[in-house]
Amino acid sequence: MLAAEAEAFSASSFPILSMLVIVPLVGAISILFTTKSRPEFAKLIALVFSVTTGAMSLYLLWIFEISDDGFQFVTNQTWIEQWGIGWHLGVDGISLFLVVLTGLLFPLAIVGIDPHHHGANTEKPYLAWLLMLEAGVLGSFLSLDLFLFFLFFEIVLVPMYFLIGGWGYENREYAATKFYLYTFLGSAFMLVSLIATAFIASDSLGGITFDLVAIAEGGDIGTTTARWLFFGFAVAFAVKVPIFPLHTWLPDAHTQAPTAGSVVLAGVMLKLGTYGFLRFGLYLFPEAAVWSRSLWLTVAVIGIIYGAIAATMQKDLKRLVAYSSIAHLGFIVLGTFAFTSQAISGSVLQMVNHGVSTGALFLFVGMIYERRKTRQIAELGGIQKVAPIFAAGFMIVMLSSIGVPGLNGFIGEYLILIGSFQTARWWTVVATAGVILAALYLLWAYQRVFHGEPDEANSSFPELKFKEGMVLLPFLVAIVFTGVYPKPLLDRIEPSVDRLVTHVAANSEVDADPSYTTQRGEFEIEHAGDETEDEEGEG
Amino acid sequence: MNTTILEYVVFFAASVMMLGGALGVILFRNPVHAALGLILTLFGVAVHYVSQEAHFLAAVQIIVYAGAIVVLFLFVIMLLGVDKASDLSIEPIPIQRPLAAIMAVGLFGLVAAAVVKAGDSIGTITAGTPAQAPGIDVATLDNNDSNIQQLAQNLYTDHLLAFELTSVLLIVAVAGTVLLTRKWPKASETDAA
Amino acid sequence: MVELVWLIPAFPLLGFLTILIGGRRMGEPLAGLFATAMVGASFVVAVLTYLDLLGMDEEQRSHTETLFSWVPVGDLQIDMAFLVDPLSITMCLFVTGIGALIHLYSIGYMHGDPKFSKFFLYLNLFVLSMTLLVLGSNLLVTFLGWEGVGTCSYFLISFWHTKDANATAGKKAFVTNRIGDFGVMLAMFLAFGAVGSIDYAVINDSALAGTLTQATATGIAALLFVGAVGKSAQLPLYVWLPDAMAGPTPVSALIHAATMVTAGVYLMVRVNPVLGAAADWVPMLIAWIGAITALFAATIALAQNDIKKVLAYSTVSQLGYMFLAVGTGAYVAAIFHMITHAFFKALLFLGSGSVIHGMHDEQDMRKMGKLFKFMPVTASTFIVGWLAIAGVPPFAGFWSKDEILLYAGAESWVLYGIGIVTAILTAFYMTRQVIMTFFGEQKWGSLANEAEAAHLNDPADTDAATEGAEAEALEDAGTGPQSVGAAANADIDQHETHGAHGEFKPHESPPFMLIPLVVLAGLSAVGGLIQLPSIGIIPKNAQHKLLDWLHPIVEFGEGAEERGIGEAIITDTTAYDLKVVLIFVAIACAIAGIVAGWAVYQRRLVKPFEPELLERGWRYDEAISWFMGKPGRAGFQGVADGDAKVVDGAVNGVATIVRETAGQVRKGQTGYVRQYAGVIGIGVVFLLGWFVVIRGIL
Amino acid sequence: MIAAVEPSWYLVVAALLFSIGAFGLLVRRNPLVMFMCIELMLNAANLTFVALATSLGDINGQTAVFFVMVVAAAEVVVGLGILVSILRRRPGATADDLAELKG
Amino acid sequence: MNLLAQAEELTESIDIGWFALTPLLILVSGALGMLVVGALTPPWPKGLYAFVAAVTAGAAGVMAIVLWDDISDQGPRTLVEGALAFDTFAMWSTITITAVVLLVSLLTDQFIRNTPSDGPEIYALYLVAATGGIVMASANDLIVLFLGLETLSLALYVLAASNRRSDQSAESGLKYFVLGGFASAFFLYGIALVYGGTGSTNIGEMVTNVSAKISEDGDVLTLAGIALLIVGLGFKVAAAPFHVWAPDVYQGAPTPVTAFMASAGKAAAFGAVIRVLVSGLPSFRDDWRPIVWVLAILSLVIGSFLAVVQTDVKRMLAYSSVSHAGFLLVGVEAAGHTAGQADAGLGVASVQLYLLLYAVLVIGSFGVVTVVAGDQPATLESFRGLAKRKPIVAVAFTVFLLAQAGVPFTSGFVAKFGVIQAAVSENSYAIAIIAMVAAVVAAFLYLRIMVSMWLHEPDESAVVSSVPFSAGLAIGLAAVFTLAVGVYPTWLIDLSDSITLVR
Repeated sequence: MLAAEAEAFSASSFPILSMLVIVPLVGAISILFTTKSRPEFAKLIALVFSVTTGAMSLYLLWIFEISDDGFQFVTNQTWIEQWGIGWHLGVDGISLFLVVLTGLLFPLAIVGIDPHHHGANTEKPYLAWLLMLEAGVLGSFLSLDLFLFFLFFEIVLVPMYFLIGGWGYENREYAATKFYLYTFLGSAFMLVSLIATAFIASDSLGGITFDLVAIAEGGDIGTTTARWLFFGFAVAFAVKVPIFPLHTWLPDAHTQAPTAGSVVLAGVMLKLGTYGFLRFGLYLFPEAAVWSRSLWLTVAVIGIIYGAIAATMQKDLKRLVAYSSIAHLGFIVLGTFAFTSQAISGSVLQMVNHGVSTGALFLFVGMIYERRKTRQIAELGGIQKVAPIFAAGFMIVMLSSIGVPGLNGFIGEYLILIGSFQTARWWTVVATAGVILAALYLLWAYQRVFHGEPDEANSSFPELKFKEGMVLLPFLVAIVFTGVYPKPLLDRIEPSVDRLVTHVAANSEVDADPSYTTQRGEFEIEHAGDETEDEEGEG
Repeated sequence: MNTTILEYVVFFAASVMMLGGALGVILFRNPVHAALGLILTLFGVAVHYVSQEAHFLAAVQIIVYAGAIVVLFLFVIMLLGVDKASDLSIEPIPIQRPLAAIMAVGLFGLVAAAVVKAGDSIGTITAGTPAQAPGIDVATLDNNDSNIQQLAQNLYTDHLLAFELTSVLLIVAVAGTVLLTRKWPKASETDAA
Repeated sequence: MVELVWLIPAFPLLGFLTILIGGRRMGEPLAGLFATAMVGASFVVAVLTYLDLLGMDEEQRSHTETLFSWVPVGDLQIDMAFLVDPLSITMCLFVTGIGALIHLYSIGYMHGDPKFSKFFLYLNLFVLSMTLLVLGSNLLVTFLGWEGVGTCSYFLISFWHTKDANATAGKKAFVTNRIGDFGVMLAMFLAFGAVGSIDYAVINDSALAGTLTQATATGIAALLFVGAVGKSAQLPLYVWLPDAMAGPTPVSALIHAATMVTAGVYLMVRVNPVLGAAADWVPMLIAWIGAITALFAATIALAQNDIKKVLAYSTVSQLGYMFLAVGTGAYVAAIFHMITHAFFKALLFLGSGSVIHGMHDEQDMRKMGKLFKFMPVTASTFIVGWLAIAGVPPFAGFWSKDEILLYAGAESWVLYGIGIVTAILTAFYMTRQVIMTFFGEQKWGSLANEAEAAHLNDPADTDAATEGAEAEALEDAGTGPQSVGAAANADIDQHETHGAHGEFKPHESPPFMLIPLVVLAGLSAVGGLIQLPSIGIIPKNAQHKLLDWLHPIVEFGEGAEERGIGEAIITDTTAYDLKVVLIFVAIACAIAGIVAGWAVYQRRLVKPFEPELLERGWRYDEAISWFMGKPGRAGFQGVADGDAKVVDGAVNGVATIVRETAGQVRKGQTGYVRQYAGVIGIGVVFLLGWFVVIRGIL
Repeated sequence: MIAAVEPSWYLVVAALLFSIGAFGLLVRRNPLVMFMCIELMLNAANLTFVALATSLGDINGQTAVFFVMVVAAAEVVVGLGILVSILRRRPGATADDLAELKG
Repeated sequence: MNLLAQAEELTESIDIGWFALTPLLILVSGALGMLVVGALTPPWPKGLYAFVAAVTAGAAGVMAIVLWDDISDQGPRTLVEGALAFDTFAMWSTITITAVVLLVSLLTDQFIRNTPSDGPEIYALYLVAATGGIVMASANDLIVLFLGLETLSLALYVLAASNRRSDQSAESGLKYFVLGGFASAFFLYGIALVYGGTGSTNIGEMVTNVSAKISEDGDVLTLAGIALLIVGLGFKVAAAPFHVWAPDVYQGAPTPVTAFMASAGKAAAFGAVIRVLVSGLPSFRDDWRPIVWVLAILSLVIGSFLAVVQTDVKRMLAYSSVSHAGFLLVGVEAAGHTAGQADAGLGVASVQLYLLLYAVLVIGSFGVVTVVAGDQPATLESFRGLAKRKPIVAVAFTVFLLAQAGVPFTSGFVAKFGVIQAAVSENSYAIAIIAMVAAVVAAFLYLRIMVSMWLHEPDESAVVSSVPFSAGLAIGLAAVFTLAVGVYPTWLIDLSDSITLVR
C-alpha cells in the first residue's frame, strides 16, 4: 500500500522537496509584510508556515520508499546552465530523518519558546529569521548539487548570526561574530575545492557540472588531487561539526544564542557538518576519505574525551551542554570514518538522536534561565525538591544523552561503536571510555542543579508549565520510542548507508584491506594490533 | 664632420639647460625662481625637439608651455601671494628624503639600464614590418613644411578621435574651473536659507 | 506457558507505567500494594514457567521467545528476545520472589514518606530491569537490564536526594558501574566481530564447538568479568556498594544484597562455555579476585559500627565467595550461594531495617543493645540469618559455602585457606553485630539524648560535613564509612512522623515488615535443601538437586568435561576425598568464630580489636576519593583551562594579531600626500626592478 | 665620420629629467612646485616620445607629444583651480598642512 | 587653399562609424547641452539637472545595448582608423558606466540641493567623466586610452573637491590631483617606452609588430614600459601598494562622488587594464602575470586587514574597495593565462561581470551612506540603531553589505564565484584560497556595520530625516538588482560569456 502511495506520488509531480524549501521562505517573506501594530499576526504566520513544513516532512516520511536505496522525489531543474548548476533536490535514507527532524524542530521552537527581547529587536524579525533558517537548513539537507548545497550551507549563517546577535545573551555580539567568521572561513576552503572538483571532473564528464551524483559516479579525479579537494571540503565540515580543535566557536555560540537558536543549532545545524562528510566527503572522495581516516578517527576520539572532560569542569550549564555536544559529535565522526554499515547507520541515527536529546536539554536550560535568570550551576540547586516533574523530564533527557539503553542515545552510540570496533579497534576502545565520562559530567551537573536542599532563590522555582510540557512531550516520545523500537528508522536509513559503504569500498582499496570488512571466526587480538599499526601508518 | 660636432654641442648644451632648469625647479626655495627654472627646462627640451627635426613641436613647446602654462603658474603665484620662500633644510616627514633619493636613483638607473640594454635595437622593431603609412618620408625630413604636413595628416587621420577627445578634455577643464571658482556663502547662511 | 515468559517483565512494566501515571493519586498504601501485586504476579508466572520447564526433558529446557527485532543493521541482528532455561528461570524465581517480599516490607518501611509512590515506581522499574537482565537471550537485552538496574539503583540510592551524601553515593554507584559496563560493551563488540552475533546461544555454541579462538574467548571472558567486577562490587570497584547503603534499607536488601549485585555472577555463569574456552588465567584471575575480595571485605566488616555497613561489607565478602566459585568452575555452587545468600542477606538487611525503624533511624550499633526483648520477632529472625551466614548447619549458608570451599580446595589449598579464614571472620563479625544489637548492655534510652549530642560532634559526622564540600569537588566517592552518618540523618528527617527523641522506646515493626522477615527466615533455614552435598548420610535422590536442574547450562559436551564443569572435575582431587573432613573443618570454624565473638563482645574476656584502619576500610576508598578530588580534578580543570586559554586563545589570538598589525600598518597612512607619493615611488622601483632586471636583462 | 648622437642618449637624459621631477614631487612641500615637477615628468616623457619617433621613423610619436601638451595644459588649469580654491581659504598652506584625512 | 582641400578629402577618406559612436556622442552632447543651455537659462527646477543627466546616460546605455546586437551580428571591429575598439567588451563597460551615471545622478540630486554647486556642471562632469571612462575601456590605442584616462581623472579631481564647504573635500581633491598627476606621468612615460619597444601606440599594431619582431633586445624597453603602465593603471584601480590615495579621497570626497569613483572609476580602469595587458601585451603575459598576482594578494590582504580597524564607514568601504580590486585582479590574473589565445578563458568575462555587479553594489552602499550621514562624517556611530530609525534603509544596506561579503543569493556571491571559478579553471588555487580568506577577514567589517545597525540602540540625538525620493529610488534599484541577480544570474552570465575582445 505504501509502495502504491509512493508510485502514485512520484507519478503526480508535486515537487514536495522544493516546497519544503520554499514554504518556509515564503513564510519568512510574508512575515516581513505584517504590521508592527499587530505582532500576533507574525506569530500566526510563522506558526502556519512552520507547521505546514513539518506536516510536509511527515508526509515525506510516510511516502518514503523503504526498499529504495537511491534518491527519491528528485527534482532537477537547470538553473545556471553556463556553470552547469541545477536546482537538484533529492532525499535518501541518510537525509530523510534529518529533514523530518528539521521540519518538526522548528514549529516546536517557534511555538514553544518566546525570545527574550532586547529593546531594538521585536519578535517579528526573530520569526522571519527562524523561518529563513529553516529554509536554508532544509535546502542544505536536500541539495544534490554542490553549488546549491554551498549556497544553502552559507546562507544559514546569516539568520543564525542575527538570531544570536539580536536575541542572544550578554556576550552575544562576540559570539555571533565569532560563529559567523569561523564557519565562513571553513567554507572559504570548501568553495575553492568545490569549484576545482567541478572543473577537474568536467574533463571526464564532458562539460562543467556541479551535479553531485554525476561527479561522484562519473567524474574521475586523480588520487592526489582528490585528497586535496577532500581536505578542502573537510575543513568546512570539520568547523561546522565541530571537530577538535576547531570547536571553540561552539560553546560561545551555544551559550549566547537564544534558546530557540541553541535548539536549532544543536538540533540540526551541527549536523550540516557530519551530514556533509557523509554526503559529500565520502561520496565524492571515497579513496581520500579512507586514506585520511586515521586522522579523522583520531580527532574524533580526542573530541569525545576532550569534550567530555571540558564539559565536566564547566560552570555554566549551557556551556556544559555545548561541550557535551562536541563529545557526541565526536562519536558521529568516528562512525562516519569507520566505513561499516553499522557504524554509519549509527552515525546517521545518532545525528537525529543528538538533535532530539540535546535540543531538549537546551530547552530545559532555557526554561531554567527564564525562571532563575542564571545559567550558573553554582547558583542552582535542589530544584528536584520543588519541581519534581521538571526534574524528571530533565532526567530522562539526560539519561538519553548519557546513553542509557532503552533510550535513543544508546542505540546510536552502540551502533557506532560496535561498527567502528570492527575496523578501528583501538580508537573505539578509547571512545567507549568516553561513555563513562558522559555519565560523570551529566550526573554531576544534575546533582548540583537538582539535588540537595534548595536555597531561598531556588525554593520558589516554578514547576513545569503545561505549555512547556506540550513542547517537551514530542522530544520525550521520540527519545523513548527510538530507544525501544529503532527498527522503523534503521530500515529506512540502512539501504542508503549500505549503498554508500559499497560505493566507498568499490572506489578505494578498502576491500583490499581485510580490517575494513567485518571478519568472522578467526580473529586475533595481537593481529588486530598489527592491523591498527598499519592503519596508523596510512594516516 | 662639423655637423656632428655641432650636434654634440647642441645636445650637451640643451641637456645642461634642461637638467639645470629641472634642478632649479626642485632646489630654488622661492616658487617664482622655480617657475623660471621650469622655463629653462622647457627651452632645453625645445632645443632637443629642434635637433630631432620636430620643429612644430618645438614651436608649440615654446608657445604653449613656456608661453602659457608657466605664465599661468606665475600668475597664480602672484594671485595667491605664495611667493614666500619655503625652508628646504627641514623635512617634517621622517625618511622622506632617503626614500625620494632611492626612488629617483632607482628609477633613473633602471630605465637607463633598460635603454642601454636595448642599445642599438631601438627603432628596429618595425624594420621587419613595412613602416606605417603615413610614416615619415625620410626624403623630405629636412623640409620643415613636410614635417608639419605629415604631423597634420597623422593628426587628422590616425588620431582624429584623440584629437576630438582633447576637446572633451578641455570641456572638463572649463566646467571644472567654473564649478571650483563659483562663490560659496558661509555655511551658516545657506543653512539659514 | 514458556511462550508467556514475557509476562514476567510485563507485570512490573505495567506497574511502573500505572504508578508513573497515577501514582500520586493512588497514594499510600495503594501504590505499594499494587506494585507488590505486580511483582507477585510475575513471580507466579515465573513459578508456572518453572513447572512448565520441569515438565519437559532436559534437551528442550531451553526456549527463546522473540518479541520483536530491536536493532537490525546488516549483519548485526539483535532481537528483543527472552531466553527461557533453567538458569534464567531460577534467577527469575528468586528475583521476583524476594522482590515481592521486599515490596511488601517496603509498604511498612516507607510509611509516611512523601515520595511513597515514587519509591514503588522505582522498585517496579528495578524488577523490570532485573528480569530483563536475567531473561535476555542476547548480551544487549541483558545489557539493557544491566544498565536499567544500575540506573534504578542510582535513583534509589539518591532517593532522599536533598542530602548531598546520598546524591553523591548514587552518582558514585552509577559511574563505578559504568566503568564495568565499558568492559561489557567491548565484550559485545568483540563477540560480534568474532561470531557475528551477540546471542548467548551463538557465542556459547561457538565456544563449545571451538570455532571461537582462545584469544577471542579470553578477551570476551575477561572483558565481561570487568563488567561483573563493577556490578558485583569486587575489588577494585567495590567502593560504591558500602556507600549505596545511603538508600532506604529495603533497597539495600533488594538491590545491594539479593539481586542486582549478583548479576555479575549470573553473567559469568551464563557465558561459562566462553570461560571454558578462555585461557586458564581468566578463571584463575576470577577465583583470586573473588577470594581476596572476600577476605578484604570481611576484615573491614570487623570494625564497622553502622549496622548496615557491616552487612554491606559482608555482602561484598559473600559475593567474593561466589566469584571464587565461578573461578574454580563451581558454577552451580556459585548460583547456589547466590540463592542462599539472597535469602539470608535480604533477611539480615530487612532485619536491620526493622531495627533502624524501631530505633527511630538510629544506625549506630554502639547506641543499641538489649533490643531482643523489645523486638523479639525481628531479633529471632535476625538470629536465623546470622546462623545462616555464619555457616552453621543446617542453615542454608552452611551448605553453599561448604560446596564453594570444597571446589576451592580442589583448585588450590591457598584459595581454600583464604576462604576458610574469611568464614571464621564472617562468623566473628556477624556475632559481634548480633550481640551489639540485640544483647550486650543497653546503650540507648535515657542516654539517647546525649548520645544524640555526641552524635553531632562525632568525628564521623564532622567528616560528613566536610564531605559535603568534597562532594562538590569532583569526587564520586562520598568517603566510605562516614556517609552513614549523613544517611542516618537523611532517614531522620524523612521520618519526622516517628516524632522526636524525647521519650525514647524501641518498638517492634508493623506486620507488613514482619511477614517478609518470617518468610525469609524460613527460607534461610531450609534453603540448603536444594543442593545437598554427596555424602553418605544424605539420601542420593536428595543430593545435587540444583546441579541436576542446572546442568544443561553449566555442563556441556565432553569438550567441557576435562575443562571440568560439574563435580566430575574434582572427583579425583584430595579435597574430594577429604570432603567430609572439610565439612567438619567448616563447622569448627563457624563455631570458633561465633565463640570468639561471644567472648569478646558479650563476655568482654578480650578487649575488642577494631583498628581505625579497618574501620576506614583500609583507607582504600579515601585514597580513591583523594585521587579523584585532587590530582584528577586538577587534571580536568587543566584541560578545561587549556581549552579556554590555548585552543580558544589561539583563535582569539589570530583576531588580535590581525587587529594589531592592521593598527600598526594603519599608522603608516599618515595623510601626507608626499609620503603617499613615496610609497607609490617605491612600488615603481620594485616593478621596474622585476620587469627590467629580472625579466628583461637576466 | 664619428657616430651621430645616439637616440639612446636622449632617452637617458629624459630618464634623468623624469627622475628629477619625481624626486622634486617627493621633497617639495609647496603644491605649486609639485605641479611644476609633474610638468617636468611630462616633458621627460615627451622628449622620450620624440626621440623614439625619430629613431623609429614614425610620426605617431610626435603626434602623441602634441596631445600630451594639451593634457598638460588642461591638468594645470584644473590643478591650479583646485589649488586656488584651497589656498583662498587657507593661505600659504603647504601639502603637509593638508593631512586631516589619514589612517 | 589646397591644404584645406587636402585635409578635407583626407577626413572624407576615413570611415568614422558614427552609429557605433552614438553612446559617446550622446554623453558628450548631453554634457555640452547642459553646460550651454544651463549657462544661458535661469536655474532649472529642482532635480531637473539630475533628471536630464540620468536620461542622457540612460539613452547612451540603451544605445550600447542596441549596438551589442549589432556587434554580435557583424562581429567586433575597430573604429576611426583603429583608435577605438568596437566590441562587446567595450559595450559592457559602456553599459556599466552609463548605469553608474544614471544611479549616481539620482543620488547626487538631493545631496547638492541648496548648495551653490547645484548646477549643470557637476552632472556635465559626470557625463564627460563617463565618456572618458568609456573611452578608456574601449580604447584601441594607448594615446587614446591616456586621453580617456585624463578626461576621467580631471573630472574626478574636480568632483572630489567640489564640496567647497568641507576642508576634507578640498584636501581629498588636492591629494587626488597631485598623486593622480604623478601616476599619469608614469603612465605616460610607460606609453612612451612601450611605443619605443613595440613601434606603435596602436594596440593592434603593437601585437603585430611584436609578433613580427626580429630581435628580443627591444623587449626590455617594452618591459620597462609595462612596469610603468601597471603603475599608472594600478593607481587608477587602487591596487595596493598604489592604493594609498583611495582611503583619503573616498572619505573626503562628497559621498555621491565617492560612489562614482568607486564604481565608474574602477570599471573604466579595469577595462583599461584588460585592454592594455590582455589584448595589448599578450605576448608578455608571463612577464606581467606574476606582478598582477602579487598586486592582487597585496590588495586583498591590505584592503581587508586595514578595513577592519577603521571607524569611518566611508573609509571602511574605501579599504574594502581595495580588497575588491584585489578580487578583480584575481580575475585579471586568470585572464593572463589565456591572453592572446583563441580560447579566451573565463578571466575577462568574470572581471566584467564583477565590475558591473560591484558597481551597483557600491553605489547602493554609498547611497545609503549619503542618505544616513548627509555631508557629515559617516562615523560608525551615525549608523547606530539604523534598523530602528529607518528599517527599510537598514535592510537595503544589509543587503549591500552581505553582497559585498559574498553571501549567497546576492549578486556579490555571483561575482566572487565567477572570479574564483576563473582562477581555479586556470589552476591558480593559491590566489583563489587567499582571496577567499581575505574575504572572510573583510566579512568582519561588514558584520561590524551590521552590528551597529541592528544590535545597537539608536542614540537619542540621531535625527530621523526622510529619505529623498530620487536617492531612495537609486538605492531601491540597486538593492533589487543585487537580489535579483543573486537569485537568477543566468541571463547576466549568458551575456558576460559572450564578451569578446577585438584582436
